[in-house]
Amino acid sequence: MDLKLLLPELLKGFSHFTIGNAVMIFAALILIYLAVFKEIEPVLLLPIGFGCLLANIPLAGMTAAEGMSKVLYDAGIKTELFPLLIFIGVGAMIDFSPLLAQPRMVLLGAAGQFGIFGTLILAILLGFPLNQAASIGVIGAIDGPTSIFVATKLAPELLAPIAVAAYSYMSLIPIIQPPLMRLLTTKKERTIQMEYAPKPISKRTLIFFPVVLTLVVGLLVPEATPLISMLMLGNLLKVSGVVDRLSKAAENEIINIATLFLGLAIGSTMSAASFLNLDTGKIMILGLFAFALDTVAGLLFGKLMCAISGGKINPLIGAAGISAFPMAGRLAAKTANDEDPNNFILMHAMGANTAGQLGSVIAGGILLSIVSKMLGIG
Amino acid sequence: MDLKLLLPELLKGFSHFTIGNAVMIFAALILIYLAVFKEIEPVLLLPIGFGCLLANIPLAGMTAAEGMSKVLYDAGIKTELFPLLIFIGVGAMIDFSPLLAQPRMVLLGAAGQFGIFGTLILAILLGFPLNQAASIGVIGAIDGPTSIFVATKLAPELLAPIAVAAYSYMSLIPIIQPPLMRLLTTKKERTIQMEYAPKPISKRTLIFFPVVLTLVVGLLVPEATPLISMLMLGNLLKVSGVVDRLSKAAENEIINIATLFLGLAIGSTMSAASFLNLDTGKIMILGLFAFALDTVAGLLFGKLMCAISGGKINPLIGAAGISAFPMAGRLAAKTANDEDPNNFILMHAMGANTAGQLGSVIAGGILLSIVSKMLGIG
Amino acid sequence: MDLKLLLPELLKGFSHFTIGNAVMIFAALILIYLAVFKEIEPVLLLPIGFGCLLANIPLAGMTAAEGMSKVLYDAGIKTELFPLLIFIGVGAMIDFSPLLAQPRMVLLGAAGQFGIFGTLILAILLGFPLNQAASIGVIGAIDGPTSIFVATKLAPELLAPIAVAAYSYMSLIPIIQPPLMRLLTTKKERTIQMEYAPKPISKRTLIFFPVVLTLVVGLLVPEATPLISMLMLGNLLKVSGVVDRLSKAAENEIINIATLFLGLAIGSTMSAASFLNLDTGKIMILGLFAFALDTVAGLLFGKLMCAISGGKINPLIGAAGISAFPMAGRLAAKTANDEDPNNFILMHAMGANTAGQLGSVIAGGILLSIVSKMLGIG
Amino acid sequence: MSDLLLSLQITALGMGLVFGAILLLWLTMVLLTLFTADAPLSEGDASVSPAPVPVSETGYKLQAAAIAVAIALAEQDLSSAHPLPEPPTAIVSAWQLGMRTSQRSEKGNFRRH
Amino acid sequence: MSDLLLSLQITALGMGLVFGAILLLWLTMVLLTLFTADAPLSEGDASVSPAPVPVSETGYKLQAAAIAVAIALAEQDLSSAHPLPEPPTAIVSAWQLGMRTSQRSEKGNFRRH
Amino acid sequence: MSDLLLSLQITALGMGLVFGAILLLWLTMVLLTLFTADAPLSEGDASVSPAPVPVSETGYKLQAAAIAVAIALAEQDLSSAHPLPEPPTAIVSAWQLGMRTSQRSEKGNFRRH
Ligand code: NA
Ligand code: NA
Ligand code: NA
Repeated sequence: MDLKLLLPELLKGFSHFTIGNAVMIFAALILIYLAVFKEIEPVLLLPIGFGCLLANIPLAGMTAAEGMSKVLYDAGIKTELFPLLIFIGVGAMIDFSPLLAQPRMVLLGAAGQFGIFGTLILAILLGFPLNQAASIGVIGAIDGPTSIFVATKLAPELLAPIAVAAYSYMSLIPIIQPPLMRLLTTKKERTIQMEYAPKPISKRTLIFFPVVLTLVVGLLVPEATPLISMLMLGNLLKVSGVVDRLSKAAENEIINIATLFLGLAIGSTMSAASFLNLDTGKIMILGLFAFALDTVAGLLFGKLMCAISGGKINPLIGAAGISAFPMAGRLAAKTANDEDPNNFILMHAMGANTAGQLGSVIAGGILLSIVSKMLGIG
Repeated sequence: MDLKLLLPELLKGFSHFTIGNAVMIFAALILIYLAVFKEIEPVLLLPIGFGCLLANIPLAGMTAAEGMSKVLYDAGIKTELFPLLIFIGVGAMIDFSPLLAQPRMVLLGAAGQFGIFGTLILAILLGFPLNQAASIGVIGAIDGPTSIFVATKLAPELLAPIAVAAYSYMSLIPIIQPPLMRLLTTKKERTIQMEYAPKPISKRTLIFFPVVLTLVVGLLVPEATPLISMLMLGNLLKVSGVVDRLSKAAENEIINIATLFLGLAIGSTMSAASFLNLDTGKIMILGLFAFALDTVAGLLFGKLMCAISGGKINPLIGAAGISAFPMAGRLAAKTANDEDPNNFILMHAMGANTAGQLGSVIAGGILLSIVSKMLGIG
Repeated sequence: MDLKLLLPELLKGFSHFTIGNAVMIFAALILIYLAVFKEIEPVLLLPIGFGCLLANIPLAGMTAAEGMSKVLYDAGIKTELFPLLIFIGVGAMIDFSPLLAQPRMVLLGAAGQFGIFGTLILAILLGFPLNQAASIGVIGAIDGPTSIFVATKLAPELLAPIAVAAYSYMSLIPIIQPPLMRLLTTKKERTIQMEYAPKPISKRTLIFFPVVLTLVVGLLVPEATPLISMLMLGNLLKVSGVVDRLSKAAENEIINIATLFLGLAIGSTMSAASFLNLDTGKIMILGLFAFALDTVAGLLFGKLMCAISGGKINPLIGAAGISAFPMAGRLAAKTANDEDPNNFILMHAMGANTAGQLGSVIAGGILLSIVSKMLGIG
Repeated sequence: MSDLLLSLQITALGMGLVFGAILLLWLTMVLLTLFTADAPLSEGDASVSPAPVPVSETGYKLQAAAIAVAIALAEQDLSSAHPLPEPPTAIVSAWQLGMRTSQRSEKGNFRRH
Repeated sequence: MSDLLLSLQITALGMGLVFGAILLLWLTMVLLTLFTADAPLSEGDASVSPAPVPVSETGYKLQAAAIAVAIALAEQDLSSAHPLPEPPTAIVSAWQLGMRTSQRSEKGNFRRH
Repeated sequence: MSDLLLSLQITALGMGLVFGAILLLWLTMVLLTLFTADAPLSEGDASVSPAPVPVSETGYKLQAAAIAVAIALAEQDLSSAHPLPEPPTAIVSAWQLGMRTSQRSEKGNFRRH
C-alpha cells in the first residue's frame, strides 16, 4: 500500500466535489431552511432538500445503480405509484359536502386552470419543446401530485424543478394571492355577504359521488383516470364508513411513507448537471407566473359570476378555484373576513376550492391527452 | 391540428367503450353496493369492486404495462406476497386457546373441508380442466387468502371470480348456514348443552403451539408451508408478548395495506374479456355449492361425534369447522342460543372454528400438492 | 394413480429432510427460545429464527425463486433498503443533546471501534479472505444495521452468521461487559463522580447537527453516506418538529415493517449448506472477541482520558463508546451506580454511547472504503 | 410563430374541454343530489355530516376548539372578530372550525333581519 | 368418465390426508399441552389469557360491552336472552363477549345442579 | 505473513482515519454549538429538551415513572438506591428516567458542597 496513492483516496470526497455540488448543497440547505424554519410545505420540502443534499455528496452512491435513492425512484416515481398513493390519502381527507351543497360552485374550478395553458404558451415562446412546456404549465394545476404525475409522463428530466416550484409556491399562496385579490376586486365586492343555506347532503350522495365522478371523468378524460380514481378511492374509503381500517391506513401509513419516499426520490434527481442550468431558473419564474395567472383568471371569473348573479357572489371565492387545497379556500375566506368581520364565506370558498382540486386533475389529464396525441406518444 | 380528427380523439373514451365494459362496470357497482350498503366483506369487496371499475374504463391505462394496477399485481399477487402478509395479520388476531383447551375439537376442522373435493368433482364433471377445477374447489376452504394463494399457483386466470365468490359467500354465511343447520339437526340435538371446564392453558403452550404446528404441517404438507407458517408467525409475534411493535405492525399496517392493494389488484383482473363468460357463472354457482357442502359435511360429522360421545356433543359446532373464521363459530353458538337461551356453546364452536382455519390451510396445501404432482408442475 | 408411487410423494417432506435441516431447525428453535424466553433482541432474533425454520423445511419453497423469503431478500437486503430504513427509525429515536452538551465525549466513540480492526487481523490469520475478514470485523461496530450493510456489500454469503452474532452478543452486553469493567478499572476509578453542568443546547443546534454531520461525514467518508445520512434524516425529521407525520411513520411503521422483513430475509439465508460449516463457528467466536476487544479498547481509552483530565473522567464511560446503543450507556452508568449509589454518570455515558453510534457508522464506512479500494471493487 | 399558434390552439382546446368537463360535472352533481336525496338526513344531521370526517389530530383539536368557540359565542355578542388559527401543515383540512363559526354567525344575522 | 374417476381418487386421497394430518395434529396438541403445562397458570389466569389479545377498536368496545353485560347479569336473573352483537367486519374476532357471558351463565348452571 | 502485514496496515490506517474523522467531528460540534447558540433556551428548557423526544409507549411509561420517582425523591432522603428498570426491547431508548434521577441527585450533591 503506497502512501502516495493513499492521499488522493483519502480526499476523494473533496477532489470530486465540484462547484456545482456546492451550489446544489446550498440550494438543498435553503430548501431545508424554508421547510424547518419557515414551515413551507415541510412534509415535502424537507425530504426533497435532504435528497438533494445526498445527491450532491460525491461518490456517496445514493443515486448510483444500486443506491437507495435510485431504488426508491424506480419503485415509486417511474411507476407513478407515489403520487397516486398520496392521492388515496388526500382523497380520504377531502370533504366534498360543501361542493355538493352548492353544485354551481364547481364552475369556479374551471377558470382557475387558465394558468396551466397561459404558462404553456409562455414556455413555448421561451423556447421549451412542447413536452417540457406542458410539464411546466401543469405547475399551474397548483396541485403537487398532479404536477408530478404529468411531468413524469411528459418530461421526467424536469421533475425536480417542477416539483420544487409547485410545492414552494403552494406555501407562498398567502403571500402571492392577497395583493392580487385586493388589486382586482373593489372593497364593495369583497364585502359581499353570501347566504349559506345549503340543502342537506345525504350520506348516500356522499357515497355515490366518488364512484360516479370516477366514471364520468374516466370516460371523458381517460388520461385523468389514475389521478381522479385514486383521489375518489380514498374519499370512498372514508365516506363509506364501513372500512375504517383502510381509510385510516390511507390517510396515515400510506400517505406518510409515500410522501417521505417521494420527497427523497425527487430530491435525488437534483444533481448539479441536471438542475444547474438556465432552464431551472426559467421554470421557477414560469411557475410563479402560473400561480399568479391562475389567481387572476379565478378572480376575473369570480367577478363575471358576481355580475351575472346580480352581485350575490363574492368574487374572492374565484381565487379559491385554483386548487392549492385547502389553503386557497381559507385565504379567500380570511380576506373577506378581514374586510368585514361579519362576512363569512368559508363554506363557499371551500366549495370552490374542492372544485379547483377536481378541475386541476381534469385539466392535467386533458393536457396530457392533447400533448401525448400531438407528440404521438399517447 | 385538424378539427375533424379531433372529435374521435375527444370521444375516444366512449368509442372504445364496449358492452362488456358496461356489464363489468355494472358488476363493479354491485360489488361496491354490497360492500358499502350491505356490509358484505367491505374491506375486500370495496377495493375489488373499485379495481374492477378502473379496469373497465377504456384507455385509462391502470392495467397497462406501466399502470398502477399492474404494478400492484406484479408486486403482490404474482409473488403471492399479499395473501401471505394478510395471513401474518390474521395470525396475530387468532386465539388458539379454546382449541388447545379441547384438542379433540380439531377433528371438526377436517370434515368441513369435504366441500373442496366435492366441488372439484363437480367442476370436473362440468368440463373444467384439473388445474381450474382444483382452484374452484378451494373456494370450499372458505378462507380468502388460502383460495387466492392456491388459485394464483394453479389457475391465475380464474383469480377474480374465485376471490369474489370466496369473499361474497363468506359474508352470506349467516344466510347460507342456518337453514341447513335446522334441516339437518333435531331440536333435541340443538339444545344439547356442553360442559366447558377447560384445562388451563399455559403461556408456554401458547408459544410452542405455532412453532410446533409450523414444523409438523411443514414436514407433512410442504405445499402448505407458506400459508401455515405466516399464520403461525403472526400468532407467535402476538403470544410471545416480547415483540409488541411487530405484532401491532402485523395486525394493523401490514394487513391493512396488503388488503387494500390485494383488492385493487384482484379487481383489476376483472376485464370483460376474462370475466364475462359462462365459466364465471359456473364458478359462482360452484362456490355456493362448496359452501353448502362444507356445512353439510361439518354438520353430519358433528352428528357422528354426537352419537359416538353418547349425546354430549352438540352437532351444531360441526358447522363451525368449515373455517369462515370467526363468523361460523359465532353463528353456531347463536343458533344453539336461539333454540335455548340457556345454551352457551361459543367456546366449543370457536375451538372448532379455529380448527377449521387450520384444516382449510392444510387441505389447500394437500390439494396443491396432489394436483401439482398430477400436472407435473410440482 | 399408482399407490406405490404415492407413498414417496406423501413422505417427500421427510425423505428430503437432512441431518443438516435438523441441526438448523434446532438452531432456529434456540434463536426463538432466546428471543422469547430470554428476551435477547426479540424484534430481530424472533424473525431470524422463524425465517431459519422455514428455510429448513424441505420443499416448502419459501426460499425458491418465487418464494416469499426470496422476494423479501431481493427487495430489501440485496438493495440494502431494509438496514437503511431501520436507520431512519433509529435516527428518530436518538437524542444527541447529551453529546452536544459535552462535545469532547465524542472522542470515546473512536476508541470503541478498535475491535473492528483487531478482529479483522485475527480473521485474516484464521485464513478468511480480505472481503470476509472485513465483514466479520464489522461485527465489532456493535451496531446491527451497519454490520448488515457492510456485510451485504463485501461478503453477502456470510450475512446470516454475522447478523446473528451481531444481534446475539448485543443482547449479551450485560453479561460480556461488567467483568471486563471490573477487571480493568479500580474501585477508585469506578467511583469517580462527574459533574454534569451542560451548556444549554438550543433547538437550532439540534436541527443543524444532523445536516452538518451528514455533510461532514459524507465528504470525508463517502462510503458511510448511506448509513449516516439515513440516521441523520430520521433525527432531523424528529428534532425539526415540523413533520410529526413523517417522524412518527419513521419510528413506527417504517422501522417495524423493515425489521420484521429484514429478520425473515436474513433467517432465510440460514440453509444447512451455507450455515453449517466451520466458518460459522469461527465467526461466532470472532464476534465475541470483537465485542470484548471493543470494550477493552474503550475502557483503556477511558483510563487514558481519566489520567489526562487529572482524574475527572470516570473510565467506565469508555465502555459505552462501543455503540450497542442504548444498552452500553446504561450499563456503564449502572456499574458506577452499583459501586456508589450516589454516583450518576448516565448523561456522560449516553454522550459516549451516541458518539459510539456515530463512530461505528464512520468506522464501517472507512473499512468499506479501504477494502473496496484494495479489492478493486470500490 | 407556428409554435405560438400551436400553443394557442392547445389553450383554446384545453380550456374549452376543461369548461366542458366541468359543466358536465355540474350536471352530474345536480342529478346525483336529486336522485340520491330521497332519504335525506335532517337539517341538523346534514350540517354535522362533515364532522365525522375530521382529519388528523389537528382536526380533533379544531373540533374541540369549535365547541369551545360555540360556547363562548353563545355567551357574548357576535360583533367581535373570529379567530381562524393556521393549520400546522398544508395536508390538514382546517376549515371545520370556520364552518361552525360561519353557521353560528349566519343564524345571528338572520335574527337581525 | 376417467376424469370423474380421477377426481374421485383425488377426493379419497385428499380427504384421507386431511383427516390423517388432523389426527396427527390432535396427537401433537395433546403431547404439547402435556409437556408444556408443567408451569400452568391458575384457572383464573387461564380463562383470562385470551383477554390480552383483543382485536382492533371493536375488540375494545366488545370488552367494554362485556363488562357492562357482566354487571347487568349480576343484577338480574339469567333466564333472559343474551345479546350477541354482530361484528362490523369479518376481520374482527368478536367472541370475547360471548366467552364471558358463556362462563358467567355456566357458573349459574352449576349452582342449580 | 504478507496478509498479516496487510491487515496491520489496514488497522493503522483505519483507526487513524476513525480518530481523524472523530476529531474533525469534535471541531464541527464545538463550532456548531458556538454559532447556533445565540438563541439559547433557558437552562430549564435545555434540560427538558430531550423530553419531547420520548420513544414508543415505553418512553411514555418511563416519563410517567420519572414523574413518580421525582415526587418520591422530593419526599425522602436521597441515600437509597435508584431503580433503573430494564427496557423490554433494545429498540427502546430507555434512559429518560435515569437522566432525571441523575439531575435530581446532582442537585442534591451540590447542596451538600
Ligand atoms: Na389548479
Ligand atoms: Na374450510
Ligand atoms: Na462500535
